[in-house]
Amino acid sequence: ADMRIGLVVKAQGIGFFEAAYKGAQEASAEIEDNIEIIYTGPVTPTAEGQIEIINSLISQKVDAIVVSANDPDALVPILKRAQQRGIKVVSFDSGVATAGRQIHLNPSSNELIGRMNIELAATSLEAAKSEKGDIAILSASPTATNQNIWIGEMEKALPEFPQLTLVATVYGDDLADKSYRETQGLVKTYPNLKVIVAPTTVGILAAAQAITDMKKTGEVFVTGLGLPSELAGHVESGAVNSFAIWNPIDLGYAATHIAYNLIQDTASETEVEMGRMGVAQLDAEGNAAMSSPFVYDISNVAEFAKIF
Amino acid sequence: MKQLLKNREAQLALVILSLLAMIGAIIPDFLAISNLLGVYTDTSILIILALGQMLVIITRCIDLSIAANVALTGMVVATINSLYPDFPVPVIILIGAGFGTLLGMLNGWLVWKMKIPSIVVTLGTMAIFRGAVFLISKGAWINAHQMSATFLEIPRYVFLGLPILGWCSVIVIAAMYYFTRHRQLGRKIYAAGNSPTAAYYIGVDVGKKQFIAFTISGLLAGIASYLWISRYAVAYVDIANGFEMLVIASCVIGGVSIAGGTGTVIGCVLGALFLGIINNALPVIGISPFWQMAISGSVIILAVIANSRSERKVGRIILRKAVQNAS
Amino acid sequence: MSEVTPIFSLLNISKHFPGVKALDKVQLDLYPGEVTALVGENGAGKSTLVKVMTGIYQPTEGELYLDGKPVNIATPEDAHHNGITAIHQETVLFDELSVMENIFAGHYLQLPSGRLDWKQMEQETIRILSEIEAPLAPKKLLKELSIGQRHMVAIARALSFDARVVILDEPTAALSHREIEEFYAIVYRLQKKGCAILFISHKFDEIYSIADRFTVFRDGCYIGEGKIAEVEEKELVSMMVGRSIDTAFPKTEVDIGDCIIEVKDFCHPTEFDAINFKLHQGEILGFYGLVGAGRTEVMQSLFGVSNNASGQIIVNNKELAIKSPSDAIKAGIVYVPEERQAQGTVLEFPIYQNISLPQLDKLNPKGFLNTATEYSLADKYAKRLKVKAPNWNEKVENLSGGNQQKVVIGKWLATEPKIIILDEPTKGIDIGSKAAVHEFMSELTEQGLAVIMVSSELPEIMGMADRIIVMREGLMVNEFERAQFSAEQLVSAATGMTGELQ
Amino acid sequence: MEKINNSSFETKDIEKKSLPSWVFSWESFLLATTVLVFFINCLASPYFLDPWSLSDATFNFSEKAIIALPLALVIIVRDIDISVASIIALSSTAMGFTAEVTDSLFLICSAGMIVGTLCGALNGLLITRLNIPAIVVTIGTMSLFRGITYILLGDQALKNYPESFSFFGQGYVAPFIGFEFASFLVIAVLFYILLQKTNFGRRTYAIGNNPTAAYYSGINVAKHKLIIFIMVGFFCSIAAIMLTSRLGSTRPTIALGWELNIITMVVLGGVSILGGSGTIVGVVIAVFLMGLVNSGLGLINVPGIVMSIIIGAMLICVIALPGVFQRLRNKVGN
Ligand SMILES: Nc1ncnc2c1ncn2[C@@H]1O[C@H](COP(=O)(O)OP(=O)(O)OP(=O)(O)O)[C@@H](O)[C@H]1O
Ligand SMILES: Nc1ncnc2c1ncn2[C@@H]1O[C@H](COP(=O)(O)OP(=O)(O)OP(=O)(O)O)[C@@H](O)[C@H]1O
Ligand SMILES: [Mg+2]
Ligand SMILES: [Mg+2]
Repeated sequence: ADMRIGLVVKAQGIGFFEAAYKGAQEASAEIEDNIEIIYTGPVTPTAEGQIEIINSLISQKVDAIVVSANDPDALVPILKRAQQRGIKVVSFDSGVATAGRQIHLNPSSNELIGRMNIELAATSLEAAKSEKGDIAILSASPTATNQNIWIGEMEKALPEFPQLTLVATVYGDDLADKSYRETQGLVKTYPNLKVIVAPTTVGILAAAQAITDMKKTGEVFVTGLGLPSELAGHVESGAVNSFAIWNPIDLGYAATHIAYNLIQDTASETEVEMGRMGVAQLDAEGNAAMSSPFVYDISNVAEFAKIF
Repeated sequence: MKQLLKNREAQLALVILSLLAMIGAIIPDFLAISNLLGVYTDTSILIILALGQMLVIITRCIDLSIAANVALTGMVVATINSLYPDFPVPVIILIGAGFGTLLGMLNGWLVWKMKIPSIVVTLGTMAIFRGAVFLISKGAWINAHQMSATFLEIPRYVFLGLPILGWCSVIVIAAMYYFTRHRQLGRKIYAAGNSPTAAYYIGVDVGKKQFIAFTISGLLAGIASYLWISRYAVAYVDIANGFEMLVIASCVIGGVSIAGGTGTVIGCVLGALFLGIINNALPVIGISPFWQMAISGSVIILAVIANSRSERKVGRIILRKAVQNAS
Repeated sequence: MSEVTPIFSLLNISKHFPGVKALDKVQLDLYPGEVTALVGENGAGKSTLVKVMTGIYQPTEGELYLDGKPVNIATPEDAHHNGITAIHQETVLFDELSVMENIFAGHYLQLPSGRLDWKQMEQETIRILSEIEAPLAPKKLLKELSIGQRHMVAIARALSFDARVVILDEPTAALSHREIEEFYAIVYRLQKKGCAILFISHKFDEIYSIADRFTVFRDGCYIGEGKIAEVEEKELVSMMVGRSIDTAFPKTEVDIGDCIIEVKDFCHPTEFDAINFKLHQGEILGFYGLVGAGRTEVMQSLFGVSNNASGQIIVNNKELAIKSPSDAIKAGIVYVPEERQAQGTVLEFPIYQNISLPQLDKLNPKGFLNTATEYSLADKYAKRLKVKAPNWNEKVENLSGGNQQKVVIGKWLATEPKIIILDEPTKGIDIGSKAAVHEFMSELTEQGLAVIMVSSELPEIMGMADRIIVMREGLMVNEFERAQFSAEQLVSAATGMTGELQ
Repeated sequence: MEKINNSSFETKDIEKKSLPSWVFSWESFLLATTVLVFFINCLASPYFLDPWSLSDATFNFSEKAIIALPLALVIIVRDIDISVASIIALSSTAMGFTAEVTDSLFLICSAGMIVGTLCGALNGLLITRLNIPAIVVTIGTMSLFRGITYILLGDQALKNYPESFSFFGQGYVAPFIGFEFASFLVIAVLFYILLQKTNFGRRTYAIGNNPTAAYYSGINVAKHKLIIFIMVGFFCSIAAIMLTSRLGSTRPTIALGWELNIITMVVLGGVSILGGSGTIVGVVIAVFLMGLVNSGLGLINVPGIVMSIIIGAMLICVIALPGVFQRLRNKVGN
């Protein structure tokens, strides 16, 4: 049968989502039914922009919507309407509140991501040859769901790492210039700052650039979640010691499979099949986790930079 | 001394000094020369754009598309560099300056020849320029690793303690100062904005002066675009989004009257520095980032209230005793 | 006339504006070393011709000759290059620029590098200003100067050109007596240098004291020319107006009634001081003075337009605080402004909407427009004033100046005021409309209204007023009863030849 | 001279009789464009002519359109207000906090309306009392108002709205007619009456055409402008109620960047940025035109930014056209 799935991302042009789109296409090619993927997203990462797009997808009577939300709550009413019109809704990466979707696919468990970021910070601290040091978090916009959850998880994991002191959380709004300036501010304000954790691909890049420009490489390290292709240079220059990311291609791929299964009504209350990514377990609220993030450093970044 | 205090630039400079003193009282390190130079460098792009905007505002126009021009020209520059990494960077910079100028000329031409109010023109071109960035880039970002090392290095190269980026703005300030004070064309731009009728009577083509102001604003935006892209090492659709408001605010704080005809290079630079210092200092003094916007908003409002007080129309002076008092 | 050849001559010049022929095949010759006076009533087209000569307007048809050779003056710059300079009637200067720059704007002095030579300009400014005995600081901003000083800057500007043809469009209007003497000396020097001078003025004493020749325009047409020495004032006047002037003022004798408004010690920080007068029912009180004497400011303060004046305004024995025009209108005071188009009318509105504008609330108490009542109100007053228009739906911008003025007056009469202030009511309107306005003023006094008339035209004010207050530099300098009116006394009071009123 | 005047009147009359003037009016030109876009949409997407699709599309512009109406008045009196989106944010925040403590729709909405109106009043007071150009004042208050929401909310969202609150942004008053859209239509009619049929409207045009003459005619220009700015603030809060209800939550970024969209609607509707002219009918048609272009392009999944190119180009062309025609006519005339 012919099917159409709308893939709504936070904003156009972000490398991470472009890769996820690749994964979605891979899935659609693999599935026997003819699936058309409509890849779309607003230009600026706003909820209002996504709502307009979802509105038009509803009008086009797509079969499923796969969305990474700019705001977990603001999208709920419109996605509820989509569901009322018989459209399946899956959120991935950055989730929508339970009422707005059937399944949310976390790239990994949030707890794991939070902990991993702190572990990365600890590794970077070693690289800075310090016993103890301050760390700061550079987030995306204050409304980004996943960011806030991960920051919460990081704070939970922190007590296990007494050598790290969290001194500040700042917001770069996923804008390169704002993130850059915030990084400068952090470095100037906290002389003992050793690590900046940026669990956002835009933020980590801008922060690494700012550290390089301030000639602080080797003193302050940037880590967090980023794409190998974008960070390869900074790993080589030493602004970034190591960082992590899950494979966005896999993420898009898995989300598409989940959407397909929902359309086919082949997902149960407790588990859903994700093609080559195996079977995901669903918790009571419909959350699924894909796999654990993968850590990149000087030893492997060049190799993966060619892929995503 | 009294005369000096009447001068708006002197007042603003005084405000900036006391602002610095206040910040210094909390964070003494902020006043370190190296840090101040850093703040200056960080404000350089704002200064360059504000000077372009100032010329436009002097001719009674406004350029809302200035940030979109930066984004579009920046994307062109970055695309050339990423596709042809061996292409000499100075040529790329020239192309950027030229391209920005063309965009400015387009605005100016629509204002001059089509007689459309500048706010409408630039509201339209703002959307068009940004859309064009999307069309060129197909929405994709161009990241640091796609740019050549020289491309990224030039503005960062430190010369006499100040990066080239900072020097660029120094040169632009000097050039604009010379242009607005010592060139015929510059003075005619003031005349055209101060009184279009009188300017017409002395043979100044007001529309053409507006065209020239937009052209220069475009040129400066073109230069700023390269600086922006290489500084932040990334090019994407949303670059400098909303920056036009900051640019206009710098002019307004610097005493450039929206009604046209007045405003000086020094005032405008001070206005930009004022915002630059605030933006740099807030994170440093540990004021929550959530306060930044409200503080800049209040500062803008206070500045225009102060300006409006000092600018209050003197009215005509007919009485002899009033003439004597005034002089 | 054939022994000297003109430097600059204009032939068959016409200039048409939409709906107006401002100039219709006029001619003019200017001779080296001679002053030619151009005379004509308001609106005769004198200033329009000046603009044609200086490249501001392009003539609809006609030729210009410089030294006998045809020239094309397409822009003000062309005029500069051809050595033609003008002091325009409206002071066209830049408020925010310095005195020195106002003088040199458009023809800056440059160093060979193209850099402006401010030093040289400053020296030149000092030189020119001292020549005309106006010691102003070159770097002072124009907005800090008084009206008279601004005129001196305009004169200095004209002198800063190395010009062969100097055009002076009513340059003395705002000058004091002493400054006028100084001005004569300047003209004399220019004449000695061999400049051809065009002098436009409404003051015959000036014309007779400095002009050699004259040219007369009437309603945009060339009427005649000749040598000043060979013509009498009466002849000139009849050429100008095309009729004898004594019949022009239809003043009717009205019994002067009770005092309706009294103004006591009316002061303004910068514009006027110690204004005191009383006005009675049925009376026309004239305010005379030079342009810039501050009469308009007094009237505007009285009407509440600018509210930083102090003093007492007593209307019908009650002291009023007038803070805005709407207060004044409520008190029965209305003001027909001097700047008809800028302040008097909404040009884009039809006639009837202009007339109903001040009293919309009275006409439509519920807040909803009722076009029929508005239209009938407009009909009543527009008919009474004989406004010439196809109907009252016509936009005011399509009317001639005189008819626009009638609309403004009609608008105010419709509010049934007690006191009407007319500021230069006949400035720039044609003869027919002028007479209608004068007749109407008489009619108003008969109905018991009190009229204040500000006018710079001597015949008009002497013809219409019952009493004249003369103002100079923001002060009342003299007051004359109708029986005492004499042109000499009025002029000398206005220009400061007599002592001030104690 | 009188003769010339009279004859020019006659020719004008003939012109007027030969073709009714509304044929050449801005509104009919816009209407024709709108109809054209409607048909293009029908051809471009099979999903367009579907009652749900049309109905859903109205939600995308109704809130903005409600602000465009009073903003038209602001622009007619030669001012501008670019703080509108920030007023929405602040007003929405006020509602969010009220909703934390009460479930009363009346209290929640009143809180929003009071804050919105106060914001408008602040703008109006700064502009009229201190005589500062509106564009400068509202650039400042744009940051100030939104800045306050950032201070109050930080990274938090307010989402404790009662279930019934969702009606304003998601409810329907009749089949396919959303509450938002219906409100827009009603408010548009009210503004049409206000601007075209009342003393207030007449004064608005008078001020826009010649503020000095209006003042000299006894109109309290400052008070009039103040009222208009207060109206803008009030209707921003109405839009804020709808948007908040539609989103079900309040964030500091709510309605970010809307101001230029709304100004574009007004200008496209034929309201001259120089003041004095423009009608509500024009603005309403422009709203529909922009709505149609957006929904049509949305249905064929053209990215939003390409739409903005089209809207931007349309804005310039459409404003330039009358002038170009005028010049062509003059050339032919000569
Ligand atoms: N730009 C214009 N558009 C339309 N009509 C104009 C324009 N300029 C002048 N006129 C008209 O041309 C006529 C001549 O005006 P002009 O200013 O030349 O008179 P003037 O002789 O200088 O009068 P005054 O003594 O009052 O200065 C007037 O009827 C005036 O209304
Ligand atoms: N703010 C101003 N700056 C410079 N010139 C002005 C200003 N206001 C008016 N003028 C000019 O000054 C001249 C005289 O002004 P105004 O008419 O107000 O004076 P007045 O004393 O009322 O004289 P009159 O009524 O005889 O014209 C006019 O030519 C006018 O254009
Ligand atoms: Mg004249
Ligand atoms: Mg006057």
